[in-house]
Amino acid sequence: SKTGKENLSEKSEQKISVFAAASLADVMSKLAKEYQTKSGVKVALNFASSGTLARQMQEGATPGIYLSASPRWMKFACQDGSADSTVCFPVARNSLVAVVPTNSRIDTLPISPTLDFPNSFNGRLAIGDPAHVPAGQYAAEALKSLGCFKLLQPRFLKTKDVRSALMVVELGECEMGIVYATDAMKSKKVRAVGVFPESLHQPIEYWAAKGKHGGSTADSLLKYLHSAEADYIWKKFGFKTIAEPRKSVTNK
Amino acid sequence: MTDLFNFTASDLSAISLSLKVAIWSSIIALPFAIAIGWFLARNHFRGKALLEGVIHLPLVLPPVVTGYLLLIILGTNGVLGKWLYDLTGIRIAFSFYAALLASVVVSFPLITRSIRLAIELVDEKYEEAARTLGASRVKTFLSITLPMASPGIISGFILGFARSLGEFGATITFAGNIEGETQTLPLAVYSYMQVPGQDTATFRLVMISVLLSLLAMIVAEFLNRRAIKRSRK
Amino acid sequence: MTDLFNFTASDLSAISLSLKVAIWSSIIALPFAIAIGWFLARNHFRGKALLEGVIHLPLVLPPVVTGYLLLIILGTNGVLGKWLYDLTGIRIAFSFYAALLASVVVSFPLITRSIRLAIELVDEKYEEAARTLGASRVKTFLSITLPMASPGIISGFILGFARSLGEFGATITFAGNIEGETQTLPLAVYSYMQVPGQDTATFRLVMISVLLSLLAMIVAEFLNRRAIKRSRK
Amino acid sequence: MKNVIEFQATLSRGAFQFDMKCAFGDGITGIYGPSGHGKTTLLQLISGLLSPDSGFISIGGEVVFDKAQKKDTPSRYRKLGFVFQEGRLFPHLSVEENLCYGERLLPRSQRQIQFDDVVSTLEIGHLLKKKPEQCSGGEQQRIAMGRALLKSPQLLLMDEPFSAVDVALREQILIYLVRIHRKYRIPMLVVSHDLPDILRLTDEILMVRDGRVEAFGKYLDLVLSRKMLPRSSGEGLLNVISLYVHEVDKNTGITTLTGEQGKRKVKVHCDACSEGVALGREVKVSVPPGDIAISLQPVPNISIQNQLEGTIKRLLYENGQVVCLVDVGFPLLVEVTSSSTKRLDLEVGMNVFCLFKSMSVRVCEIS
Amino acid sequence: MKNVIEFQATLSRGAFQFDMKCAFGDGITGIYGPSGHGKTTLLQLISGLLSPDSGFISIGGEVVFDKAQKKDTPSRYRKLGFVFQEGRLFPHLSVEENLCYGERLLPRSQRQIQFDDVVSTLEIGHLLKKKPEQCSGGEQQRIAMGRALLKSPQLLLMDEPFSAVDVALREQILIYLVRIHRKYRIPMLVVSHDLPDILRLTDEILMVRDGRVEAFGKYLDLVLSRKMLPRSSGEGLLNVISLYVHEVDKNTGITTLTGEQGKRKVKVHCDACSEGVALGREVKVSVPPGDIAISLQPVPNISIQNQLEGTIKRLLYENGQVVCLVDVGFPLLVEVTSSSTKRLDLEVGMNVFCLFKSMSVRVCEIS
Ligand SMILES: Nc1ncnc2c1ncn2[C@@H]1O[C@H](COP(=O)(O)OP(=O)(O)OP(=O)(O)O)[C@@H](O)[C@H]1O
Ligand SMILES: Nc1ncnc2c1ncn2[C@@H]1O[C@H](COP(=O)(O)OP(=O)(O)OP(=O)(O)O)[C@@H](O)[C@H]1O
Ligand SMILES: [Mg+2]
Ligand SMILES: [Mg+2]
Repeated sequence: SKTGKENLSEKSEQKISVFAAASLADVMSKLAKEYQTKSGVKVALNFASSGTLARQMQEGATPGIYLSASPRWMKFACQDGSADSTVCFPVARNSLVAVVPTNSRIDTLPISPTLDFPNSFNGRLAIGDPAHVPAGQYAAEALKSLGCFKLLQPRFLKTKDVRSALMVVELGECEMGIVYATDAMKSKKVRAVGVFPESLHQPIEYWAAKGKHGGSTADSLLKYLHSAEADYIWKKFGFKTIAEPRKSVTNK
Repeated sequence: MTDLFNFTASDLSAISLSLKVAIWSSIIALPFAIAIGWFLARNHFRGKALLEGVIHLPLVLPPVVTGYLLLIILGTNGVLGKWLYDLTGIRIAFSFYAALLASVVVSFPLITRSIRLAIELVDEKYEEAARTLGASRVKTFLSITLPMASPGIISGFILGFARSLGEFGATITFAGNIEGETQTLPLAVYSYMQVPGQDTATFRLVMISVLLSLLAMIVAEFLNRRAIKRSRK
Repeated sequence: MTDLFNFTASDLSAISLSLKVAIWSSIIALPFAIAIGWFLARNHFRGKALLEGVIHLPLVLPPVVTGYLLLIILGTNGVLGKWLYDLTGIRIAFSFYAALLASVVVSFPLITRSIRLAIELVDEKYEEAARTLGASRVKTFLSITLPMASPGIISGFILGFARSLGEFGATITFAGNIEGETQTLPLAVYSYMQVPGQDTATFRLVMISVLLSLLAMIVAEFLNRRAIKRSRK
Repeated sequence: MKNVIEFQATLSRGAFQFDMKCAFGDGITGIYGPSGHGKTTLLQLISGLLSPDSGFISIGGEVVFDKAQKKDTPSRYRKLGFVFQEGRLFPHLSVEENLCYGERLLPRSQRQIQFDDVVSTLEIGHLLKKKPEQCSGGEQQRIAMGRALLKSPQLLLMDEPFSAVDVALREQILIYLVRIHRKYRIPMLVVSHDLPDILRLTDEILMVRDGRVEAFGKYLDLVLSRKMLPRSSGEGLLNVISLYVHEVDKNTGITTLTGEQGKRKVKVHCDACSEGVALGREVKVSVPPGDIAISLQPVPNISIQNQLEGTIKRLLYENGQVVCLVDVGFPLLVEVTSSSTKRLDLEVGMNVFCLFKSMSVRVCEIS
Repeated sequence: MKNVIEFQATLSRGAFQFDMKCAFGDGITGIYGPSGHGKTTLLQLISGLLSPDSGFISIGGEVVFDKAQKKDTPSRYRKLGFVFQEGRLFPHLSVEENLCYGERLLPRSQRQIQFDDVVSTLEIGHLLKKKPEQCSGGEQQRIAMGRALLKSPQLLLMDEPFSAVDVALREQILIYLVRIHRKYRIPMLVVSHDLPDILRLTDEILMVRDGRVEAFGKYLDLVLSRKMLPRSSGEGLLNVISLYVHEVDKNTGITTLTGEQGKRKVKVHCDACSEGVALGREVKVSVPPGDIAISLQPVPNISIQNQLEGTIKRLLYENGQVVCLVDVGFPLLVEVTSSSTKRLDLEVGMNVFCLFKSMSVRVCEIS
């Protein structure tokens, strides 16, 4: 069994598992593929919601890297010890946009405190559930900053994740939704009619952390995520990049 | 642990909503399931497998997809949904009725299968006898086939009920997670689970689910024993 | 639309994995379901409802919770999982076996119910006759009860198979969404659906699910017709 | 007697080939034949539970099946009662619910047969609240018969309705069936492998063999045309005679019956109908031909009281056995061995005495 | 004859109270009684398919049930064959598989009864590949009998095994059962509502009424002790006599039988066993008492060939009917009406002639 375990660790040197938020599925797949061809290390990706991933780590899963869309779950993972709080930093940024179905009468919506946002659309507003969906939390913050949160709250269609918020707009269930710019960009059935200025909410950041048992490969992949090559891919998928690894989430 | 029984208002509404959805959806699905179950049990026709495939789809597809398909069909812009909205002004999606419908659709194959199985196991000789006594097809079905298949109906009802209690994916997609209207127990559990540190609250609701399951089984066991006795050959 | 049939390697692996999981899990669950189904059908004891409640739990609980409970029990830090790992060095969670196990657990109540129902509908008089002919309990069960209940076994198998094909929540939680290892069709669909603009790819996989469902029903219909004929009184 | 059923059908059931053509009147017809030779199949075809491969069937003048016209009236419109060989009681209904099942589907005006009558004749009153599976085999059979009767059918098909019923009760049911038949003129087809049972109900016999009609007609004609001769002694033959009650002796319990007025009077002593039968009443009695002896002169000092004088009309030889048809005012079949025939030099036209014990005379029907 | 079964049990089934105590030997015992009076229940208790409320049961010296000791051996260890009233063939197995079901569970050394034998006697060879539901009622019954026989049981329980079997076949099966019994000494309990059928198998009768033993013993003893007298003529009584073949007349087909050597010789003419029976062979024949007439002197010129002289030993009066026991070298029961008794002044000790036609004599058993 001793040799067995050695084999296992040997193997784990050529293979790294990455737990990534499902909303990063396409970009991370691309990044992983590139990294794999570059380094020869096989990247096994596990996409699920940030919360599910954090719980899986808590229950003994040992990925090399944990990529969360939610600072909250990153914090949870770090406190739990399943993510290395010393090697934990944002890797990409996103922004919020207001989207409408392609055929909507709304053309553009210059989002600013002067805009009468609630009256600019009919029916419900699709946002991720602010109770647990990060995009929803940012949206709520932004709406608070705009001073129309209270007014709009009864009109929220709170969805289980930001992807669903986009979906209901795509299907015309809601005339308006607040989603990530990256998602809006990819959907052919919606138009982004306005961008929420970053000043209205906390910065929207995706965090990456090294797993509890992440080895040198994890470090190498984390580094890769900040490389120029990676930056190109991030941007291609609509994300904004972050130049330097920054502070740990736990210090935040 | 003391707050294990500290139900919040939203917990309570989730519990009652869950029960309401589960009971109603089983009741609504039952007559359709009986009709289709009988049809499948007693008729052989070309394309039967096709019909069955369609009926089993909600089982084969991930519930979220089922919910998505429902939304496409019955959403405000959906084929049927648009027509319904134009006609009556009613929007089904993201309402209590959506939760109900999602439950019905998802539990339907289970109920149908049970009933069909039980009907298949009813000896047609009794139906023949009823017919020589002057009973119409409908009368024969109601007075002979159905009572003799009653264990299957109960079994189907239980399966449907239980499945409804646990229904999550289709509901959250088609009906949304609206507290007091569509937030059933599984959706409430989900909401709790999405936030770190709410383990107690989650556990509380899971325990409620477990208790409901036990309760349903006790009732089912009681009914079933009677049905088996009654249908015994 | 041309790329509707452009399966990527990961799509193909999801399809084959799904089939593998569904077939194996139905096969694995079957003997247990038969044993428990028989036990529930032919025995009345105190606490029967309790046992039933436990069996139906995976139906009543949202699959994600089921998956989470599996993780708690069988994860590397889990009660059983730790023990197993210390003993054998095997980790179940996040492996193919986890996907299998999740499927088994989730489809188990469906299979059991069907089989139980069919066994309940087998007239005990035939078993009595077998016993006067010298057959042991086991022999009677294997040669009389089981063949006469075969439509229920097939029905259960189909339900289990279909449920496994559609299983999502427990699998993603307990087995993870790892391409080529645990990423079954529903998980692949989920991954596609998480990213906007992948409608064609999503649709492609959903169609595959639909086709699989149809295929399963064709096979089932064929088997069932034979079984019904054979068990007919 | 008009034909209630006209029947011509073929059917193949695996290796078994069914092919019959016959017409039944509005009386009672007995269907007799060995096991597995198509008796049940015939009833199933008439009732519509099976469809012929070819042919046509009409009931009461109405065509219910015609292959050529693609007509096939469902069972439930054929207005018949079917007593199944295997009972087929509804297991989930109580005995009472079983009994009333067909009756309740009838308009009240068409309910001719009384519930209480049926229940008391069949002696199933104590079972009404039970489930069929809690009843004994014979009880189930009686319930099945009651269920078919209570439907007040316009045609009654009975498949071995007495096989599990004990002799005493059978007697009672036979008499009841004849009464029902008389009262409501319900045509009946009765399958039985017990010829005496059939003959006590009717003398119209359909003999079935290998899916075909072996013989069909009046019992006596069948015997005389040698279409029906016993294959073993004791099986098969029975004299059924209509007589009138002439005198009832309360002391000895012996009833004296006479032949039809206008014809030569004969006396038959019988001891089975002492239940105070009105004088002059018509009674149907049976005497097995094997129970009758032939003597050349009257015999004194013997326990045989019936000694009817008559003339031998026919002598039928079969397997070393002889059946004599003797006219004693009515035709009487007598079985004798061929050695006796030789010994007594029996010949057609001879004057002989037919001896039979009064105990051999059984009443089958009191009108 | 040792007791194979000792039985004492009570059971209440709803309103029905079962309470019997009896012991059966290693012969064949007939169980006779009206419908719904506990015959099937008795067999079920013996077989272990029902458990008594109290009492004990032993089979072959081994206690299989004892309430006091809480012993209740399961059916499958009781080594018996059960022919159910309703057949209970396994619907999913072919006829052949049904037949072999019990046989296959036996070690080869314990398989005494030959498959081919059973199949040919029961005439079910053409059904082997069929499913039970594709067989007619009588065919199913024969298959059920075959299935129980092929288990080579050490005790055979048969519940109305002939109810759907036609007369000719029944004869054949009865003879086969006796042969099986002789050869393997399998004790048999046979329920039937047809006393002649039972009597052709055995003279050991258990009469059941209302869940109780009404009478139990040798048939003749029961009749003489008035425990079994017919309630209606034709039902019930039968003389069964063991005789030896004395002469077979090929021309007339008549066999002459004599009584036991050493005793007074009697001749009985009978015509049913012309199949070349060896001289001197023992034969069991039956004569219904109702078929016998009593005469004070021999009667010439009559078709009745058997005229046995004897002495009246007993006169039993019942409902205006008299049963005479006449010793003609063997005991012979004769039914006469009370009016004939008076007319002939019959008395115990009188010398009389018992007249019966050779056709009334039926062979039940050739050893
Ligand atoms: N499962 C049961 N539950 C309650 N009562 C029953 C049950 N089975 C039979 N009985 C009753 O017990 C009595 C005896 O039944 P059993 O079957 O022994 O009669 P049987 O003598 O075999 O009659 P048959 O000749 O009609 O078959 C009947 O009155 C019947 O109604
Ligand atoms: N469902 C069936 N499929 C194939 N053959 C059948 C089916 N039912 C009956 N048969 C065959 O048809 C023939 C006639 O059967 P039927 O039931 O009419 O006989 P029966 O005269 O009623 O006999 P019994 O007196 O034994 O009830 C038999 O040889 C039987 O094996
Ligand atoms: Mg038949
Ligand atoms: Mg019985």
